[in-house]
Amino acid sequence: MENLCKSYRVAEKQLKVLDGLTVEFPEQSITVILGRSGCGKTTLLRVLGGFEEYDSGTLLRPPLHKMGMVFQEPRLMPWLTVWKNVIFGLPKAQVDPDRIRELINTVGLVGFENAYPAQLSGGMQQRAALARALAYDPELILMDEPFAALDHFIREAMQDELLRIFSVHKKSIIFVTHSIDEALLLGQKILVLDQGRVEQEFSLESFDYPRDILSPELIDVKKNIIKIITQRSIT
Amino acid sequence: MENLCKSYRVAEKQLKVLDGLTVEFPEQSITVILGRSGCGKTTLLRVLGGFEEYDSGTLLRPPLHKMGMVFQEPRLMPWLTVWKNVIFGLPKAQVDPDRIRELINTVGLVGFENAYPAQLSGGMQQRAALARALAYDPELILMDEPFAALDHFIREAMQDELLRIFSVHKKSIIFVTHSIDEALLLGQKILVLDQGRVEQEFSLESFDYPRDILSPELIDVKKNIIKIITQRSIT
Amino acid sequence: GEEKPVEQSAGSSSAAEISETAPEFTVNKIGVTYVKSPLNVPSIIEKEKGIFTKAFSEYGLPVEYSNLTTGPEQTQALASGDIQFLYAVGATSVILSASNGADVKIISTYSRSPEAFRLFAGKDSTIQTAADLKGKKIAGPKGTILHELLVAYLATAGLTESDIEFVSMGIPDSQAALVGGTVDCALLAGPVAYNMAKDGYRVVTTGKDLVDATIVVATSGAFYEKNPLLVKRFLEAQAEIAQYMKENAEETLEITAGETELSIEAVKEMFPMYDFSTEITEADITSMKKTEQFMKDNGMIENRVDINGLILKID
Amino acid sequence: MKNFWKAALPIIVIFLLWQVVSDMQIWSSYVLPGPGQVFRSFWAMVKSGVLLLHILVSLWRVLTGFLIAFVLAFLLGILAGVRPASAPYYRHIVEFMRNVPPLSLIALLILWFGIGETSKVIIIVLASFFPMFLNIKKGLASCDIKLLEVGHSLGFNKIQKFCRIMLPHALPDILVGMRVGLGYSWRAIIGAEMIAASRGLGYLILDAQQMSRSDKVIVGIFVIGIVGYLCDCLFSLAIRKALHGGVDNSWS
Amino acid sequence: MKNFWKAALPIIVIFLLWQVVSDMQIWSSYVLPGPGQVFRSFWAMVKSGVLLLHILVSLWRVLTGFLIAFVLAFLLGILAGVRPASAPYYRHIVEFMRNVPPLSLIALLILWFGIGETSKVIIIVLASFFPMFLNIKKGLASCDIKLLEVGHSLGFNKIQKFCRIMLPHALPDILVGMRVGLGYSWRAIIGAEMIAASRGLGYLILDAQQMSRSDKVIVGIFVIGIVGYLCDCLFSLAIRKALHGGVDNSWS
Ligand SMILES: Nc1ncnc2c1ncn2[C@@H]1O[C@H](COP(=O)(O)OP(=O)(O)OP(=O)(O)O)[C@@H](O)[C@H]1O
Ligand SMILES: Nc1ncnc2c1ncn2[C@@H]1O[C@H](COP(=O)(O)OP(=O)(O)OP(=O)(O)O)[C@@H](O)[C@H]1O
Ligand SMILES: [Mg+2]
Ligand SMILES: [Mg+2]
Repeated sequence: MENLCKSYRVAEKQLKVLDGLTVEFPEQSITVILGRSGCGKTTLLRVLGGFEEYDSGTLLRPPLHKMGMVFQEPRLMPWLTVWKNVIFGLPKAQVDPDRIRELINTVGLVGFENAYPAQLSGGMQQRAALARALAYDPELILMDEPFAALDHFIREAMQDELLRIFSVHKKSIIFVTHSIDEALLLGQKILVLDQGRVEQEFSLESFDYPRDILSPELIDVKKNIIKIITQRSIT
Repeated sequence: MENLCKSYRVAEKQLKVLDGLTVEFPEQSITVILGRSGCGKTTLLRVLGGFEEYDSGTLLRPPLHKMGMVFQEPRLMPWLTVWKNVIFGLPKAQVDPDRIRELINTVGLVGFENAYPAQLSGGMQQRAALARALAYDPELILMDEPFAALDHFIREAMQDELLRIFSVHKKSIIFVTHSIDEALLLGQKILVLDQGRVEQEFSLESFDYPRDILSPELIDVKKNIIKIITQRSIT
Repeated sequence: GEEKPVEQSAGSSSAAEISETAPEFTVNKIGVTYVKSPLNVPSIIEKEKGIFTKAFSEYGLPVEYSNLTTGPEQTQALASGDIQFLYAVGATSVILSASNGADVKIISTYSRSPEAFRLFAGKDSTIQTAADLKGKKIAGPKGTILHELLVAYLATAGLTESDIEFVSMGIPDSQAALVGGTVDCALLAGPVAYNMAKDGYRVVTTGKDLVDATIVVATSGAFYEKNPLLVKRFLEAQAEIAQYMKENAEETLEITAGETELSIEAVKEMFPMYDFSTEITEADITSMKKTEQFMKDNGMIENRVDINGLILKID
Repeated sequence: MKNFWKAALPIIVIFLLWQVVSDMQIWSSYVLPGPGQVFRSFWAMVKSGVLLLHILVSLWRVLTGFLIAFVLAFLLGILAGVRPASAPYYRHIVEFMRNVPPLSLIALLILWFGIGETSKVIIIVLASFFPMFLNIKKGLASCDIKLLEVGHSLGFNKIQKFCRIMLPHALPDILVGMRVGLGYSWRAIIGAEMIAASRGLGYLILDAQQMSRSDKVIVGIFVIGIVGYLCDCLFSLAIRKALHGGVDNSWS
Repeated sequence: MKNFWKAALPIIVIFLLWQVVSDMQIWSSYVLPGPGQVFRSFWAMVKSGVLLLHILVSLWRVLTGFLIAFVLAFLLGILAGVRPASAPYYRHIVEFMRNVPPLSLIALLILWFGIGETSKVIIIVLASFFPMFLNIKKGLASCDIKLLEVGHSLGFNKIQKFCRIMLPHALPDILVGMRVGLGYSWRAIIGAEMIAASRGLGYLILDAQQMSRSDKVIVGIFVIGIVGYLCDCLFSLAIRKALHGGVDNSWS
């Protein structure tokens, strides 16, 4: 998957959110977009997902991609139970109860299949949304800070699960986060976004999963990233 | 502030969310409630804030508390601009534009005063909600994972700001989080919640702010907490 | 103006009889219904010339007109006390309301116009006689002179209402139904009847010799009892109207044409069908009795009405 | 039980007042018949079975008109809610019709559609179409874009998006519209049965008015109000059953 | 410009059809007058000023009735939306009235309120109250609890919560209700002006029907439709100004 995109959008006064951005997302790999709050991560993802028009530039997408998206907010249908929300994207015939049950188990919602979204905690809602995207079984998954509302352990479990899915099914994943650790753990390629530009790209394909975040090489990369981000925000 | 509370709630089948909980929240200090996703942190906070009835037990609250709350979701009024959302809780006469401007500056939303919530990124919305609670200037602030959607640096800045507010104005703060680091950085008292019970209490009053999270004592505490939480979830 | 009549003590009403100069009444205005269709020339002239206004200004009472066109509405308004005189109300409506217990009294005749009420059939309908009506669908307003006309006409061929299919509708709706071809005949009156005749719709019969189409002027018994003076003045004013119409025949037609926005030819053609003399004749009483009988026979009223008792004897 | 008394209290007060006023004989029974008299003529009509006949005839008309209006409002509401671009073609005509009194069209309807059931049903359709249309349109148009984007992300086509997201989301609005519409269907029964009816509750009232039978008029008013109320209750109940709590019942 | 043509197209088609049908002389001109004749009598009424008079009289009645209905619906809607516990007291009566045709009450209204403006305005109030009431109630009752809790957390009292959260939140619903209500106010004008009116658009139509002047009837229908439409546009415009984009205009 190659693309080149460039775009800006209006708030009140013209606000350039994406400003002459040029990126390439390799297929069948995990690309992490890292950046500060409000730097345009969600916007980039929305442009990629086709939810948002872009003003200029070109966006090349390989055809025939079944694409799934996890939004920053849970966005569950309030009138459906967890179970129905999870199978929401599937045609009736394709619903495989065992698989769904397993998925719900993975995200730790066993026992809440018949609860309505309003009866879930914030983190549980986010996990249900995650299960929905995974149940849909897309080739390309766009994820917008999916683990932000999760605690340390569930987050770890989910990260493992994601890596497992990735290594078994070789899906393409574009993952947005503001956590540098998470980026280092998951990304084969890390894009550091700031002020609508890609400030720096890191390629971590050489590191195998599971990674040890405290390994000296990764700590080096982390320091590097921190430096870039702090630098930018001072100027 | 002293209280003793005990309560459970229904989901579909009876689900005991808070189960014979007994806590005491000291006044003019930062109490952190720590726990896994879905363990009942929000519920506890809502009971404390008076948003939720409790089934049994007693809840003692000192009178005359002006109480503010930051919810887990931003909950901004979609029809108001950021500025109007921030001053939402204030009587017209009490609005001090300079103070509000400073607050908006603190949460890093300068330039977005006239934007509507739908035009903000997730993190920015959460920061606006934070500014609203602070503008209201309560004596007791209840915060439900207020920094979850923020990136490393803004989060650090906000944590510093919170500590500053705390030390200057000596407010009481009850802070819910799932991040152990955050709990260690902020809490004078840490309650580890699990399955509706307080699993363990830590008193960190002896540690002065700003804390170094990598100091051996705090690493000790951290290990302790991790042990408790993992233990529980295995059983 | 929805003032209710002000109830006063017996003393003040007797005072009205004693002192002619400063009489006191149970009302502070005179409410009169204003009905211009089918072709109520006296109403039109009266309003144009302000004859009632002049008459009652002698007592300091303003005159208020109300466009209440249907009979039931008029009798209802009379009962509510908002209206003092029903100036042109069908005798059928008066009988109906009296039968149901309303306090209503006839003080004079307004008009008789049997020829203005007609039964129409389609342009090339084969209906010629009453006998031909058997089994036909006929539209018209129930419980009115037109309805009575139909029943009387049927009776000439020994038929009753059950031999036909009668559908109850207002005059404009009946017209539309006839033109649209969903009914065989329609009972029409006034300008609508005139237009239809002009357009070539066949007149099966008029009300001539069948009904007398008596329109009357009515008030309530209670009002007369407490304010006989006003009722008398009203009758005098009616005479003035008749006087004016006789003396200014040409102008009368013009005013009527102007008010109804009908062509002067149409007015000229229709005017002679109406007899506007106000005196209640023996014939009027007989015809009303006939009407009452008709309504009783057709189950429209349950209680008999004494026609003679309905008429106020004023001297 | 307490609710029952709360509900009964004002009704009892009204009846008592009515009884007192008619006992005081301020107005003759022609003008305001007392409860006793009204009940007697009600009972007479029940016994002879005419009342049931009137009710059934009107019920049938109301339901037919309501259903047709609903289908039309739904289709046009979908068009307007889902494809706002098509609005200019019909918007002005719909807005125009929305303000035209159906009563003024009776003569034209008779001319075009005769005096059969068609005209009567059209009057009812005209009366109940607009609240349903506007509410359906509003409900669909105000659908949360965030949820629609979820549908997009799951590869839904337009129809799926509509059926699975917009429709459930708009349901409370649609239901409010339908309830208002049902009420207006009942209210239109007089206008509808002005057109050459020989049966039905509207006819009953009109006929009684013409015959100066106030007692029958009042019976008719009560029966329409109560039958309409029952319809509404049944409707609410059916919906509540169908939704079994999935949607909050802010519409009830 | 393109929208203009889109809007004009169906209207032009209707007028052409009308012209053709009246040229074909299927019905004589007093049954279905052609556009030319209708326009001539329209123009005559404009020149003589009667039309303006009729419009103003009706406008005044409609606006009075609408405003009263709105105030009532708003107050009762608040009561129902904010204090559902009070519902049993009035619910049944309101629901009953919702299904009663105002036309059937004309006789009673004349009796109680006379034949003046009061009765006419009441007919209009009865016609427009219910859509407003139901929509206001629904809008208030369906207020997002999450936002209300924010109000609670800021120490708002009931009134503040209502004015600053529930009301803005319910605004789209209230506006839909008001628009439906305004439409029904205009529609009720015939019924209202059946009660002894001597002026007004409803009177114009009724009188023209009596006088067999179909051209005037059609003028009346058009004028009511257009005036109502303009009212609605002005109303929408005023609201849009007042809200300056704060709320999405799903109601327009
Ligand atoms: N619908 C919109 N209209 C106008 N401006 C918008 C809109 N959505 C986002 N923006 C602006 O675009 C900028 C980037 O927003 P975006 O949501 O992409 O940030 P983000 O990187 O996802 O931040 P976060 O980590 O807080 O979610 C912000 O300044 C925001 O104000
Ligand atoms: N309104 C509700 N009705 C029924 N059950 C509820 C409701 N709200 C929460 N619960 C249940 O209570 C439990 C605890 O929820 P709570 O929101 O307190 O969790 P939490 O600790 O805040 O989690 P998180 O970190 O994910 O926000 C969950 O199992 C949830 O399903
Ligand atoms: Mg974002
Ligand atoms: Mg929570």
